Formats: sequence, structure tokens, C-alpha cells
Amino acid sequence: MITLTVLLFARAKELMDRDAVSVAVPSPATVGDLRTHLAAAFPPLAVLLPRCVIAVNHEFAEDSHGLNPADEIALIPPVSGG
Amino acid sequence: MITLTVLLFARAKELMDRDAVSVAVPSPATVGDLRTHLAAAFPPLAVLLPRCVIAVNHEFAEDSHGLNPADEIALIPPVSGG
Amino acid sequence: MIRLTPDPIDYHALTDAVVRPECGGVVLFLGTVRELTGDVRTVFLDYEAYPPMAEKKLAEIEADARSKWPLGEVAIVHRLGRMHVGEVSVAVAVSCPHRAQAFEAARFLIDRVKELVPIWKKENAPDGQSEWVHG
Amino acid sequence: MIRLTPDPIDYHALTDAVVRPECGGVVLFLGTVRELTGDVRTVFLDYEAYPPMAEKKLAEIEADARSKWPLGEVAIVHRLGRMHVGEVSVAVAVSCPHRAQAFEAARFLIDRVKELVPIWKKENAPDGQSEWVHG
Repeated sequence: MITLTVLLFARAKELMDRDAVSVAVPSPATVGDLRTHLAAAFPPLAVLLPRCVIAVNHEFAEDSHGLNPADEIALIPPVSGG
Repeated sequence: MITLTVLLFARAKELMDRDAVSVAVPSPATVGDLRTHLAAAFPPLAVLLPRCVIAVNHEFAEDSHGLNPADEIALIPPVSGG
Repeated sequence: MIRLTPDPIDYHALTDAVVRPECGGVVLFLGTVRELTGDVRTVFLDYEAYPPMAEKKLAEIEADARSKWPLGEVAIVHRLGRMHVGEVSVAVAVSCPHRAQAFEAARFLIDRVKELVPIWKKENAPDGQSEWVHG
Repeated sequence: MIRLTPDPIDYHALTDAVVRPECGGVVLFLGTVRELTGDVRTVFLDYEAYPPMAEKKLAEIEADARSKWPLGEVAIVHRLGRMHVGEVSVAVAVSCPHRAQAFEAARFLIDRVKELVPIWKKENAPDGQSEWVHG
């Protein structure tokens, strides 16, 4: 198992009332694995998650992207800047 | 005959070295008639005239448009503002 | 707002003047005197207008744009006289509820100004030669 | 020039900063807080960003635009925090040799900013209700 920390923003941050969550996932882990474990560990995020993108080291990542504990991981709800 | 005064701008004004020219044309006169008489009376304008529009009372006018001495008539070279 | 002026254009004031609470998008276009046109170097330009007709055409262009887009405010200012490289010769500012409309309207306005308004410019080169630009 | 800032955007300085002698066209876009979105009245917006990623995305968007158009200068500034109706949340300014390019580039930049940059806004209505706007 590895522990991944995921930064939260906007509605995700409000739903969890915190800036980041940590979740344990079996190693090796992909972005897709992270999604599954996040939804299970944090039910308030489950509805929002399918509409979010996962960013890894400031880049949008596909579900097949591999993860390690040193990565900066963020949950990106649909953006609405401008 | 009626006498028509035609305002000049840009290259037309420079070619004639004045702001306006007057030309006598048989009455009734159209914009097309004015063109013919302007070219004959003021040879320096002859080359430029086909590229110009005639404005009558601040509106672009077709060659068929009728003219009278009270009209404000202007020779409009291709515009290049902006 | 339509204006011909011999003075430098206060495009900052123009921008502020078009901001409206119901309009989420503001677009400002500035035409500036460019140093090079093709291979020809310009030192300054002289702009001349046929003012009463130019003002009438500008007002018609504004009305035409207002019939096409839900414009909040519109400002078109053209400067006349002598301008050096980098100076602003024309400014168009618009506000619209949405940004796509604001871009389209501003583009339409400046395109029509250049096509329809009796204003002419003369390019003055470093060697003292000058020439009227005729469309 | 790319910037995220909690302070009011000095879009006048931004406009002046992009004027260049080789560029005849300058386009400035301002996104302002709109009072109404459909039937919903907004009193103020709260903008939040993921700053390091937002700055990276803004720089990528600028580079992408520079590969498509011969841009002189580019400035993109997004304000973060609380903004009331009429305040400027985002400003994009570009200069290009010709006006068509300037319009296209500015439009491209703001469209991409709204599509790709991790910034979010929460609408706050007069009754105290608030909601994150999610795309």
C-alpha cells in the first residue's frame, strides 16, 4: 500500500471541509485506482468525482497514468474561471 | 447649365492644390455627368476619378443619382482610415 | 459614443466608459501607427477626414452593430492630424453580456470603420517622401 | 506576461504594456462580474485557483498562441478572491502586426483560459445563498 495525498479545490474542498485528503491504495497505483479508492473512502466526493479531472504534477492525467507518493496530485472540478 | 461645387480630400486635394472645385454641367445633371465634366475640366483628377466615389449630402451616390446646386458634393478617394 | 479628435485618444477613459453591470465582456481595439508596412518604413502619418460625413457614417456603423448584437456601450474615436509610430489613431470599445458578442461586435465595428468612413492617411517615410494610402 | 493576483487588475497599464512599434493592432479583453446569469442575480463572486498549475497552464496557453500568431506582447492576468458586480476578474491584452491576428489571438487566449486553467468561481446571491459554478 502507498499513501497518496490529493489537493482539493472549490466544491470538493467545501464538501470535505479541508484542503487535502489522504488515501491508501495498493501499489502500483494508477489515477483510475485512486478514483475508486477516493470515492470509497470519502462518500461526499463520490458524486463530484466523475466530473473531475485528476492533475498529477500540474498536468491533467488519464486514468491509466501511474502514481507514486512523491507526486503532487489534485482533484480538479470543472473549471469556471474568467 | 448649373454650377456644382465638389469638395476634395486627400490625394485629390493635393493634385488640385485646393479644397474644392466648381464645374458647370448641363441641367438636369447626374453623378455620372459630373464625373465626365470633372475629368474634362480638371485633367489632374482624371486618373484618380474612376477609383473615387461621389458623396452627395454625406451619402455615397450612384452614377444615376440626380444633382442640384444646393447639394453638398464630395469626391471620396478610397478610404484608408483606422 | 462617436468622436473625431485632433488630440491623443484617452483610451483608458474609453475602456472605463463602456463597463456595465449587465455586460460581462469588454473588448477594446486600438489601431496604432505601425513602423513598417511591407518594406516601407513610416516615421509619421497624417490623417485627414471629411468630418460631417465621417461622423454620420460612424453613427450608422454603431446603429448597425446595435441591431446585430445586444451591446451595452459602444465607443468609436478616430484621431486626425499627425501621428508618430506607436501612437493610437483609432479606438473601438464595446461591452456586451457575453464575450463572443463583444469580440464579434468590436471586430465588425473596426472593419466597417476602415471600409466606409471617409478618413485618409498619408505615410511619411524617413527620406521625406510621402504618399496617400488609398485603400 | 502571466499573473494571478488578489489585487484589482491594472488593465490600463496592461494595455500600455503591449503596444509595440511593429504592431498596428492591440486588443484588450476584460471579463467583468455580471449582475445576472440567466435569472440569477449575483452580488459578488469568489474566485479560487490552484496557483502553480494555473500559472503553468497560462504559460502553455501563451506559448500555444505565440506558435499560431506573430504576437508582439501578450498579457494575461486573472484576479482571485472576492469581486463585486462590475469589477474586472480577468484581462487579456495582445499586440500583433495586423488587427485580424490581434482579435483572433485575444479570443483564443480567453477561450483557452476559461477551458483549461484551474480557477473556479462561486456565485453569491442577494439571499446569502452561494454556489460553485462548475463549467
